[in-house]
Amino acid sequence: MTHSSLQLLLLLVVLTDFAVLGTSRLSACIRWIAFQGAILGLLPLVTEGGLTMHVVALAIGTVIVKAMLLPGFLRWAIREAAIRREVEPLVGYMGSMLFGAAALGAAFAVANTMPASARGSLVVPVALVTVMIGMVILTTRAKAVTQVVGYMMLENGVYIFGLTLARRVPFLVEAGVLLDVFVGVFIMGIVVFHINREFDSISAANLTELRES
Amino acid sequence: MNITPSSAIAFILVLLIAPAVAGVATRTKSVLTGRQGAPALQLYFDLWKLVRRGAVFSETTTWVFRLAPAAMVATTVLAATLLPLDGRMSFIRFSGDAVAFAYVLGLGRFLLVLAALDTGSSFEGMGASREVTFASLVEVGLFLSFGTLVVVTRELSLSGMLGMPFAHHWAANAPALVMISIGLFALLLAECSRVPVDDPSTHLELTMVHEVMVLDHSGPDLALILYGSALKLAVLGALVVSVLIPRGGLPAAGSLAVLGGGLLAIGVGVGIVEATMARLRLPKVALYLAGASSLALFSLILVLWTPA
Amino acid sequence: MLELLIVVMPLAAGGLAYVLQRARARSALLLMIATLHTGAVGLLWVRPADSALGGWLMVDDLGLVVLSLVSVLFLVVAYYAAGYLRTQTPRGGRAFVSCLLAFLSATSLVALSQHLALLWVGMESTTLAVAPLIYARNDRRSLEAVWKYLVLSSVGIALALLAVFLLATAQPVDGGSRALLLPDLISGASRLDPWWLRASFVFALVGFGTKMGLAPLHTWKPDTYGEAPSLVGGLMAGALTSCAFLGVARFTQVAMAAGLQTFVRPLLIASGLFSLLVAAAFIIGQADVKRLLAYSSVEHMGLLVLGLGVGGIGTYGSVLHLINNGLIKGMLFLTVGNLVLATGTSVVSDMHGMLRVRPVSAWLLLVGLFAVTGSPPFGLFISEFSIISGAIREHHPWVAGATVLMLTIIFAGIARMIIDIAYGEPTGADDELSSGGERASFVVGPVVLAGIVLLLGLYIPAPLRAVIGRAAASLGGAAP
Amino acid sequence: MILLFIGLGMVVSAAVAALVVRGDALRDRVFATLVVAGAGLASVPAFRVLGGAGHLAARWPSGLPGGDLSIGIDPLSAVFLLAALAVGAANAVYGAADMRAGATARISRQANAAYAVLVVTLALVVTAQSVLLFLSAWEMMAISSFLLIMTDHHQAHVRRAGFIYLVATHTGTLLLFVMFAVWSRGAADWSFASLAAARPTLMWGGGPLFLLALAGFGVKAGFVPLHFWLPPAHAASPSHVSALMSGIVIKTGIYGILRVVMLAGAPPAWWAWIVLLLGALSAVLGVLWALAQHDIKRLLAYHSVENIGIILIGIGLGALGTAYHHPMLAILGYGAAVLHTVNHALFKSLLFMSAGAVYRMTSTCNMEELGGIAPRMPITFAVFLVGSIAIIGVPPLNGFVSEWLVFQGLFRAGYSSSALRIALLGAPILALVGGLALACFAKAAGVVFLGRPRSARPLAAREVGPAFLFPQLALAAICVAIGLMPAAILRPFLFVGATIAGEPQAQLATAWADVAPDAQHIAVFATALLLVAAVIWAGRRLVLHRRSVRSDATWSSGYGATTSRMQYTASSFAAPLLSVFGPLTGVQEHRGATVFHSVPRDLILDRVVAPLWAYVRRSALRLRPIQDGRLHFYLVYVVATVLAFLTYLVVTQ
Repeated sequence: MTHSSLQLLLLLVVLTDFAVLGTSRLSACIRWIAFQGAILGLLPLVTEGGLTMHVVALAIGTVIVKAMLLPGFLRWAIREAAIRREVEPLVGYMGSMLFGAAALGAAFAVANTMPASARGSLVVPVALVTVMIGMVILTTRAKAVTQVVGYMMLENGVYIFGLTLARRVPFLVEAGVLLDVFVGVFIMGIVVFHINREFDSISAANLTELRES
Repeated sequence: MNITPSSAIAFILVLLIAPAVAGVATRTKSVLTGRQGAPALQLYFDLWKLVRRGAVFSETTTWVFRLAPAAMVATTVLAATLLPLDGRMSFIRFSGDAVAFAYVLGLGRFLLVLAALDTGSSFEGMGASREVTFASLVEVGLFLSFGTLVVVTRELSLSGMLGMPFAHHWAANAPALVMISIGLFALLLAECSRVPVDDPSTHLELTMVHEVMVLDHSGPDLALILYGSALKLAVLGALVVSVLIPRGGLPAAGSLAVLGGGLLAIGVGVGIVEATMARLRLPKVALYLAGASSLALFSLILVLWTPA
Repeated sequence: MLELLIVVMPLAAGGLAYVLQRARARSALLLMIATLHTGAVGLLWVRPADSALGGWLMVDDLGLVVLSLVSVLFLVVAYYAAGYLRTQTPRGGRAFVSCLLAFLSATSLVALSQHLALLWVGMESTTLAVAPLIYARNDRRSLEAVWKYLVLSSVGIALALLAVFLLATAQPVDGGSRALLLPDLISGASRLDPWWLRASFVFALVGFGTKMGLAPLHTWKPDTYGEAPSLVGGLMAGALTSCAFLGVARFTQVAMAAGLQTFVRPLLIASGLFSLLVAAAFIIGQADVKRLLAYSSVEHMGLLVLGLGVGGIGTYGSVLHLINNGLIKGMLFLTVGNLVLATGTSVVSDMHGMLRVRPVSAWLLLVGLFAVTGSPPFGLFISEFSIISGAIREHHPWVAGATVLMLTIIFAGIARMIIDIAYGEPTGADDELSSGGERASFVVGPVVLAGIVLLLGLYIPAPLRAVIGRAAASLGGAAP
Repeated sequence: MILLFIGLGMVVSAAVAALVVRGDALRDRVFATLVVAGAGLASVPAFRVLGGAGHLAARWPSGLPGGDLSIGIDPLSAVFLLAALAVGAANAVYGAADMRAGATARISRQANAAYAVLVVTLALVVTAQSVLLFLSAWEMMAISSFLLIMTDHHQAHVRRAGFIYLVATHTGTLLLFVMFAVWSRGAADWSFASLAAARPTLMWGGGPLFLLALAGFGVKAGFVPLHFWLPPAHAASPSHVSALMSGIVIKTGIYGILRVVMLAGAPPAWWAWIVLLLGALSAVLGVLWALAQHDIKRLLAYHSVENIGIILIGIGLGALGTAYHHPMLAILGYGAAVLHTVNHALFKSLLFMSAGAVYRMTSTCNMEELGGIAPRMPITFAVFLVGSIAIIGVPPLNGFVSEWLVFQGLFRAGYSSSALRIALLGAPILALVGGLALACFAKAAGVVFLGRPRSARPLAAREVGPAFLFPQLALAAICVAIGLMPAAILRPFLFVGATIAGEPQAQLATAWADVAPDAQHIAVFATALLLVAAVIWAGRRLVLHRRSVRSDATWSSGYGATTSRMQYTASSFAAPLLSVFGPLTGVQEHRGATVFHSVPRDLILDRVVAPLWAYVRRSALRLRPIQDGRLHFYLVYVVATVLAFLTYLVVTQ
């Protein structure tokens, strides 16, 4: 049962990836990424090996950080900096969807070269897809906030991979990872906030003063 | 220093008849062009006259101007000491003395050119510039000829090349040696500023080379210069004679006779050229010298490709 | 326990510095901690290695090299900063000092951690500690710089994390070897799954390569170094990049131990050469001296991985180059910092004739020119020469040829700029500047660093030689 | 050996003294004394080695890769060391005076210090016996001479010259990196001894090695086409620096080539031919380009290119000798090369010094503005004349001796029975060079010193002080001495030649037996020349004594109102010769109704190097858009890299 539910959750993750990719409203983006964070929180519970203290703590921590704190913080940034609500893609939604599809294909292509032992599990391909779609969002969205969202998704992708190793990697490490991600996004938020104050438009595409003329 | 009676006599002979050689040249020319002309010994009289004259020096000139004529004669004399004038042995002999022969003449030229620039006159500057131009091209042909002689005789000193056994080499390499003899004669005409490179008898400064260069010298200095150039003609003539007529086999007296006769013949030859040819335009001179050098080059390649 | 102290002490001090009110006190604290840190690291050299946190923190040869480099560099920079903070107050000084100390702690953690995930945590922390330092001036340019730096290095570091996890996956599930602990990884290298290992190495190279600034992942470098205060630039180019290189080196150690040479070396050589190429292309006709230094840093990062890639004595040279490059980069940034303070700009067209305006710094800049371009008798000459001869000995003559070509172009570019800065007539604005008057605290640091680099070019003490040799051996190289 | 270190130590202390001692006069005196004394001390071991004291050596254990740093003096080092110390000391005295006359105290202090360092590094370069020490000394030499070139850095052309020099020399150094890297592959460590032992491991008979050596050291030696940095650098730097650079610094390139030949053994024949060709090429082109110059220092600089060519011909002959098993030729060739190196060091420094004296007095190097200096600076003119006669290689001075030795080699090659004989074709080329050099120095000495002043500048000229003159007179004396008694100095040079060629003592003995009498006769010849000239001069004096001697204006064919502008200029003097060689000379002529002037161009620098650099620059600028400031693109690069590496991962499965 755990295995099938794991697969189910992973599929949900992929769906959220595409949801973020497809939505045009910033708040919706953040909601989806929060949702994804929640799913990530559930993941360790359904991996083999049953419930240990370690796993539970990890799940709780993940949900708190990824599903509550960070999205909430981003909302705060949006509200405070009075950021307009559109995502402002540099590439159209259709285009980014296509990129996503390509990423999906690429992920499975790479996963197919995996050693037989790891085949069948969706973990690797889903992680890769999430990483790549995170990249797509980072590279195709104009707004700094959206790029933060993209970074979070990329981070989630990596994290999915980590969660499958929950028992190998001691808790301290996960804690460190979570903390780092949290602080990182926090600082990014601060900067986003400042950017908006300095350049009265949040579009990262305007940040091109430093260049080789 | 190895001075034998014959070499000493030959040396003195050359020093003495040098002016005559130049005289013979002018004489021949005037005869062939059907003019009265000066006697063959005219140059002796001129020298004697000049030596008794006083001198005028330009204010701009320095000691270089006064030193040059003496130095020029000295260098030419030294060049003579390197040639086996009696067909046997020179006063000073060492391997590679051919280099010294060419370069010591160069020293004399160098000082003479400086003397010309010393006067600060555009005419003499012009003459000097032309002199060095032609001279530097002459060097090439000269050394090509020396190279040929080295390869032919497998000797490194002039005495060795042109001395005793030279006759044997003639048998093997006649064509090459004939060619360099002609080449050397052509170079002689240039080096001694004769027609077709220069015309000593012209009176238009703009067309002169050597004469215009020494325009400012007077009295004894002019005498030295006139004698020096005559001596140069004789010395180079002696070189041509030695290449053309190997005298190793002859007894000393005979070889001296040949030398004297040969020198006069050279004078005649120069005269004939002056009578029959016109002076070349300056741009053409380079071609003329290139032709003379290429003769020597051909002969060198010839002997290089047919090892002795 | 010493290891733990080395990591924790600066962190605690950083916290303390944030609450200290008087600027003098903060500077004093900074200096004191830096000195203590260097002392502690010195102890590591004489005292037999033990471990802390169950082997997670342990000093090995490579780590010791990096740690000593970081410590010495930080000490000099701290001394410089003490003088610097007397005139300037970046971010009011408080956060500045705290972040500096946090940075020291994070880099020490990277250098000491034997657990790769812990190394990753340290690496990410360096990013976070440095970000506020870059943002010392609250203006658009520094804001843009810090934003680009944050996004790019976060992405990079995320990929590095992926690499760490992949490596963990490569370890066999049945116990025996502890997860992600370097000694176990190396000893049990034969039992690692090659596929995961390759994948993890690829992502590690991209991830840590971004932090190092290998082309084409270097794009944040000129902006960051150009905007950050010079001493921060010095720390980043000298210490931070070295730590990032340590990250790549750790994964290389494992890969080499697992016998993946044929897979790893071409990647390293290729990225090294490409970095050299890009650096050369952007150094020619560069208009801003700080950006020039940034590209020079790209060049040296390229040389580092190149040496790693060719192997043999090249790897030895690479480890040696790690030290030399770190020191000389610090020296150059501090020197340029003086000139920038004098002229108020880092654009060459406005800073001619510095020999008149700031003689000492200008002479130091000339020294730096020859040192950083690997001219004898400076240390970088030895290391670059080792790398080139390594390339030739390991049968990569064309790599050597390309490297030399790039080095020539780079030399021409750097020389052109530094000649323009040092020589000639000062541009109008500089004439008001007090000629000469340079405070000792601004020149002692560069002089010391230049001195060390010069010394390393003439004499390498035996213990250092031994450590470098062993480190190179652990990276699949050989001591000459 | 210890004397060497003490002497060099004294020179170093001279550098310190130049920086710290207060009081200009005192400082200069201390500086000059220390350098001269140090040079004197350091030269003692060199003399002992040339006297046959065997090889002196010392080592220093440094933890650097490649083993100890070792230093030593063998005959080859000894000769170059002596030349460096002699010329270095002479120029130190001259330079201190010159800088004091012409530069601010601060500039001259730094310049003197850098100069002393340069002398020390020169000594180290020629005595280093291990790779790292050699390269370090090599680069420090380059750097200190760079600093000296930049002495007048407020002038743009000086900065340009310094930049070109710096890049050129560093490129050479990098080539040397590669060369030593290639060489040390099979070697135990990086000491010269081990490199010599690694001889058999060289691939392709050491061909690549020799080519790299030729290229790397060639940049420093400055033969065509690697000479392009040389004329601007010499024109830009202070006179005594030009003198030392032209005299010694560029000769270290020759030293390097000879050292490689000595360590790596007999070079392949094709390499020898290449060297011979390069030598002939740079000899001819060098002197042609010199003829085209009107800046006296540039003219002298191009003559260095010419003389380097002559030296290369010597080296080529030596290499041919070893390649074709003709020991006599090998010894003669290398001996001639080394001897000409030393001779050129002597008279070229001499010429630069006297030219510098003229510059100091007239503050111009443009020959078109000079003239009429001789009456105003008689001694300077005299030494310049000595230098000129020496450099054009005519008897009775030292230049003739070394050129004669080169000709010896060419002739002897000529009548050997192998393909070697083709080398004889070098003789006429060398003769042509001699003729052109004669023309060139007739122009230099004549236009600068003689005739009437061509501008107001020479009018101010007065004879310079003893500190300027003594060094020149000393060098001039050595030139005359070598010229008049070659027998005394030829043997050690043949000894060096034999060492380089690796020929046994027996061969040296036979060679010496062959050359010694000739040397005697040259001495006789030179003396006789002077005697005859003296006699004729005396006779002339005697005659003129009793005659009336007037002085008057120069005779100008009846035209009275001549002016100094009517004189032949440098341009017009060289015009006929240059017109013979056409475009090869790279001059651009400007003919006008009232003026004829020609502008020289350096074919290599202006037609090859500069365009090449411009092209590299352009193509580099084309890459700028990569860094256009847009974060999204930067992220795309990251993605691209990941994908590229993943593809690599997949395909290498």
